[in-house]
Amino acid sequence: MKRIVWGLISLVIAVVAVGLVIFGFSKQQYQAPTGTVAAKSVGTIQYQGMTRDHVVLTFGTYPDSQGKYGTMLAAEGAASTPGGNVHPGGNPSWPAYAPSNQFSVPAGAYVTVVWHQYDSGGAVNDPYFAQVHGTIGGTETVNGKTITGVDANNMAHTFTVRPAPGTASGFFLSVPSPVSSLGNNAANNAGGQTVTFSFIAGAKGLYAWNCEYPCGLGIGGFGAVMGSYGYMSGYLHVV
Amino acid sequence: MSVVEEHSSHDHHGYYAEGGNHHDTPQAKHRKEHMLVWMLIGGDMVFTALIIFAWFYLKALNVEGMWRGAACTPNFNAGINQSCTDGIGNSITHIIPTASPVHTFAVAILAIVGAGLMWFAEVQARQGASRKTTTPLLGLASLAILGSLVWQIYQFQVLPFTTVQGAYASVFEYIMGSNVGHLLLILLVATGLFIRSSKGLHENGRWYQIHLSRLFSVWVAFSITLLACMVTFFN
Amino acid sequence: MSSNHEDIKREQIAEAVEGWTHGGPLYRRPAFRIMILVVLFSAFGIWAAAFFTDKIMPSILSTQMGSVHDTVILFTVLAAPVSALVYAIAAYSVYKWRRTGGDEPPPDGPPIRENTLVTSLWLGMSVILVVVLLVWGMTALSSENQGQLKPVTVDVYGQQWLWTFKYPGTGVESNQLVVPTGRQIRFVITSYDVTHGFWPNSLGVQVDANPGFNTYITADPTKTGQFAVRCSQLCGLYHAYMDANGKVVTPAQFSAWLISQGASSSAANAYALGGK
Amino acid sequence: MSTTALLEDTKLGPKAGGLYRHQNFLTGIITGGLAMLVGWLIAHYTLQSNANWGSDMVVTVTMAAWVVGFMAGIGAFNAVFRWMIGHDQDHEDELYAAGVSQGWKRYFKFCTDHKVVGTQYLVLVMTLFAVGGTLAMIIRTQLISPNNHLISPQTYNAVISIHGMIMIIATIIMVSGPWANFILPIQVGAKDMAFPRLNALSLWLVVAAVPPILISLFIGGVDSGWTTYAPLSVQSPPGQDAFSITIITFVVSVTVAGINTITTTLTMRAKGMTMGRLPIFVWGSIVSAGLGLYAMPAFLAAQSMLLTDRVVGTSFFAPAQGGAGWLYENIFWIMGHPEVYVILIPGVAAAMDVASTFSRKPVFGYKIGIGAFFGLAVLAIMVWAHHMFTTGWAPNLADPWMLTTELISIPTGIFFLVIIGTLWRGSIWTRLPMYWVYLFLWNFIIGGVTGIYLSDVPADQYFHGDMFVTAHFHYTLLGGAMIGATAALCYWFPKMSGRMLNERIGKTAFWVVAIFFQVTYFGMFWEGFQGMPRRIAAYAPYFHTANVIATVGAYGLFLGWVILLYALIHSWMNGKVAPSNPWHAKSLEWHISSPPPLENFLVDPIVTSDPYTYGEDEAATPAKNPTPATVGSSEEGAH
Repeated sequence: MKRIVWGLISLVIAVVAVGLVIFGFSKQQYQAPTGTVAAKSVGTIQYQGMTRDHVVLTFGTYPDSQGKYGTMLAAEGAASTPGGNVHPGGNPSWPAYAPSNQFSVPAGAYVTVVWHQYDSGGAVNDPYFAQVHGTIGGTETVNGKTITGVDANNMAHTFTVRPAPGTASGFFLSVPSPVSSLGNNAANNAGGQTVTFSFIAGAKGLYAWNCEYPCGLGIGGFGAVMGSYGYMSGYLHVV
Repeated sequence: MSVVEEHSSHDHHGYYAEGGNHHDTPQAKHRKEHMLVWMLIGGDMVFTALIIFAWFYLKALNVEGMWRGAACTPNFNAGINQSCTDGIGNSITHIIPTASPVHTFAVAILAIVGAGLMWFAEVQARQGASRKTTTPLLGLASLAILGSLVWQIYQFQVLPFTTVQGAYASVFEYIMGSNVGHLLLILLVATGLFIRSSKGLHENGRWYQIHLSRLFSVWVAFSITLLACMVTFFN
Repeated sequence: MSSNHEDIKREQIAEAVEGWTHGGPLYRRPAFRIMILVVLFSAFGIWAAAFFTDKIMPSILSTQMGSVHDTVILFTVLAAPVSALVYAIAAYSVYKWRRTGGDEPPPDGPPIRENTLVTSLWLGMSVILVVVLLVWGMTALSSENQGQLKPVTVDVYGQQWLWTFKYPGTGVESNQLVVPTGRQIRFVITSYDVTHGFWPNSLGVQVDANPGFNTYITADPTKTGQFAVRCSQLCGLYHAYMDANGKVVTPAQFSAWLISQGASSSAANAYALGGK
Repeated sequence: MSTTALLEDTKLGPKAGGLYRHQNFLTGIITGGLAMLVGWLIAHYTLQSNANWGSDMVVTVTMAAWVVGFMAGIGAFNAVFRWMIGHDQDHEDELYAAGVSQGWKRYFKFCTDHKVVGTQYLVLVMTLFAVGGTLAMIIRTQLISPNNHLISPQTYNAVISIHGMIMIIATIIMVSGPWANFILPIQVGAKDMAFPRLNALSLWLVVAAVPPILISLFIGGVDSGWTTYAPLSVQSPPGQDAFSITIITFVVSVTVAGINTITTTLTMRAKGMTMGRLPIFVWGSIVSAGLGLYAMPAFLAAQSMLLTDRVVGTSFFAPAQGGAGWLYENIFWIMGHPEVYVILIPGVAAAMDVASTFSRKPVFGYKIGIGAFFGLAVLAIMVWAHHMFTTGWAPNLADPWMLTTELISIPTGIFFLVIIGTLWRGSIWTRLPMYWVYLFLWNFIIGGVTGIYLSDVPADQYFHGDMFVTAHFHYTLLGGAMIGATAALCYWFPKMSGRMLNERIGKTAFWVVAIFFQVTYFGMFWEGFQGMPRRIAAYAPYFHTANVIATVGAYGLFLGWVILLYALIHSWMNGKVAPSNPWHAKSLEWHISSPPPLENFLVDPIVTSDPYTYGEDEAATPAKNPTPATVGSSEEGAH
């Protein structure tokens, strides 16, 4: 009897301990406030002799993660809380992508990205990222003007996507954005630059994206916000 | 026969009679604590050696010409955009001056004086001096060490640079911080000895705690002096 | 040391030798049986090394990777008998000298405190093995940096979390590493932010990308093929995703690739085909 | 006058112990928590405003306040303070501090009795292993599929870093904590450690060091592995500050503990216990402690420089301001390589002693074995740069580093010679501790020979930084040192607890551990050969098979350890009462009751031979005559 009681007590303690660890980690996990944002289908498109699904993905970049992205989202018809914090429990003054850091697009689709960029910027570590890589035509459109790159010494964030290790070899996408028209006075939801580009989604799988503009602190500007998951980094699910 | 020596060839009789560990003779206690102090000094020597290594290594590498904030070339080969900034975005384009050796050596000399006074107190106590002799000596030693500590902290105010200005400044201030830590430690010890001496706890040949404290204080004074010479003559 | 003690030592040596030579018929002697086990275990180890190394390690695309394969096989061949000896004695002791004592211990074993002969042999073998290893390593190391041809320089930049490769003189910058066969490749590696580990794995070389410094490594590709360039030094959030595709191609393909990346054909040919 | 016999029942005066009477683990936590709160408030309102280092300063101050507060609350500074004001503790205070007449409560106090400290260490080590093991399970679960999304990459990096560091902390103290504190003083015939208060201090410093490193998981984590290579660690989230505070605290603890072990052995041996008669475990412990004294200051230097880089902006490791990551790597490995042998040597030494007892033979080559410990210690401080073969630092020095590294195989080879020499023609008594010795042999040789691949520079250019290295050092540290420590645990468990360990459950645990250990690390070697880097949260699909094998193995391995833990707890509560010498071994600890009384020996022992007199004709060799004098039969009285 005594044995059983002690056994049960040990079991309870063990379960509680493991439970606490799991609870702690679940709290630690980044939870995007709106979950995964799926690209909206707008029909089909003919590209290089193939009919592909045409989808539109919309997101924005804000100088702080408590951005008032309500206006834009309303226009996109997405449900979210205006003024909400992109990283619950995180640092609200850090810049962030919104409304989520998880995006999903269909495999092989023709994806058009509409990116509203409201943040300021500066010089990038590697001018390579001031150029457009991997889009259709190798170009992006900024406020209606088609370009192949931006000023490496005065640029804002990038949207850089690469596949998970060892998969879908060859897929690579990196698109820079110019700084907010308000420059260093960048404010949420003002001075926006609309960056548009299209790419053909790769094979099914998980792709990681992040920003390669050093907008954090520390060595190479990659500390703080850049080293923390969820603000300037996330996943592109190709489904 | 027990594990404890009944007779010691050393002249250590009767210097320790109060409490202490519940199963130690004074001789055994002295022997152990002597070993303890030397091992602590040994560990501290490794630490000091590593500081010296860091100093000469960074000086020799002179990464991006930033040993003393000099010869800074923006966009060094890899185009690092943080080149020539002080870590908080301010550009450094000047050579920072070296720290004044006056302050550096003032700290060292005061530490030497403190350790020397402690040593003198030990000699007196060994010769059977009463508290009337040792207490003022230990009090003066504490004051000298306190002076050294205060001066070391004061030096932070008068440095011609801040931590962010190059590797030279970094190691220099790290050494100062290490000195503060060491001086604080021997200040506590010296103050304790002073209070204990004033209560007569070092009378009647019970000098061994002064002896042990002196060993460590001398090492600290030595290491401070060594580092002071290094930062002054090899900068 | 008393003469008594020396007597005991001598007796012990004699006793130990007896185990080898007078333990009854050959097949019953411990030494013989252990040697059989050693041979069996070693054979297994050597077979496993020879069989698995080529099966699971990435293919050999450079002389350096070839030397990695050779080293793995040689070291396994050397290590197998040593391990086998320990395993054989351990296994034999459990099998043959085990006593089931329950709560009471078995009778004491022979008080063999030391055996100069065995110890010397053991030490001697260790030293010989070390010398072999050292000579092997030094030879490989010294031959590593001798290229006969004018090397192709590739500038490698690590950053969180992407590799970029520049082919100086051609203006090409890519996130793909393409190198030609038949030329020594000299990588000049640095980092924009933190320390990364540059590891083109089928080339069998590896060196860190350090911010503020250039590091150098050379490889001699011998065979065309694909490989992965990985980051071997934890570099933060997306360290796992810091992969790049690598390709060894023929010089002509290399030149064509450079041109497709925007290099002028004269620059590409000069760079790719180079002079001797 | 054997007053010591009655020590446990001594009635102390109502004021004995002074402040100690009101201090225990709980007051430590309360005081530490309050200090933390105060530290946080002050730092938050005065330092937070610094835009660059504010949050780092706040974390540093808060965590340091916790350590100081906890230590003050548990009573670590009482004696120091009383020394300073010249009001020393008297004999009764000392007895109170040693836990006289406090029953189980002494285990939650700043208790100076070495046996209490040893037991506390054992529980602490097991707790740390449980935490580290759970983290390992999280890592392996994340790696069960190529692109698992169980935890974010940031959390993954934090988990691998904390798993690594917790395990390093736990393995450094796993032998020198429980066994060098509990068993070593008895083996040399001492009544306690040389510095009982420092002994308690070393324990509680580790306890104080643990919360910061766990808290670091929840304030952004550490994203640079247990090595916290700069400059990545300079830009890490604030978890790194808590991590550094943990290390700095731990360094003090290990230094103090090492000094204590060495001093005890050198100054407190019983009459007749010459250095040549010490059990080999004692030799291993003091060599390891001495090596720790050399290594730990380097850890302090590395982590304090890192901390100043983070909180006041110095530039030891920031290249743009004149620093160099290579500086960190050098200082770190000046600590890091000796530290590996700090972990390994006592584990090996314990395995040698266990092998001797259960082969019923003396340790073979006692002297050359000790020589190997010293040889290893000396070589350990000359090989640090082999961790830096591929960093690009000083490539011209590769040859000498390769030489010293490969020389290490000579002393390591002697370890095997000693153990198999001890087994040779022995009477192998297959009790549980001996099982672990065999597993030690099996694992450690795999760990040893795989190290040789890594010592070869050209081969290291392939294997460095990949899972091969991970598998290699798990084979040596977990498979070698920790299995040796487990042998020691099963061997000395009856002495510590006064209960016999349930061998049936213990052997079940053994087989599960032994088999799944091979499965786990076979999987990792496979990954390594294939070229999978360490510390990655996602991997290419062709590593999948090997990873599944490793993960399944890891679950089984974890289960095995849980079974062993169950055996320990079960036996500690319900086990058969242990006799004083269940293994019929000959070293001094087996001559006193299980568990030993306070101050160990009722009568001071006189030692007339080493503890390895198995099978020797005791009458014919008077020099080795009988085993250490049994307690109570000595003709000499206590002092």
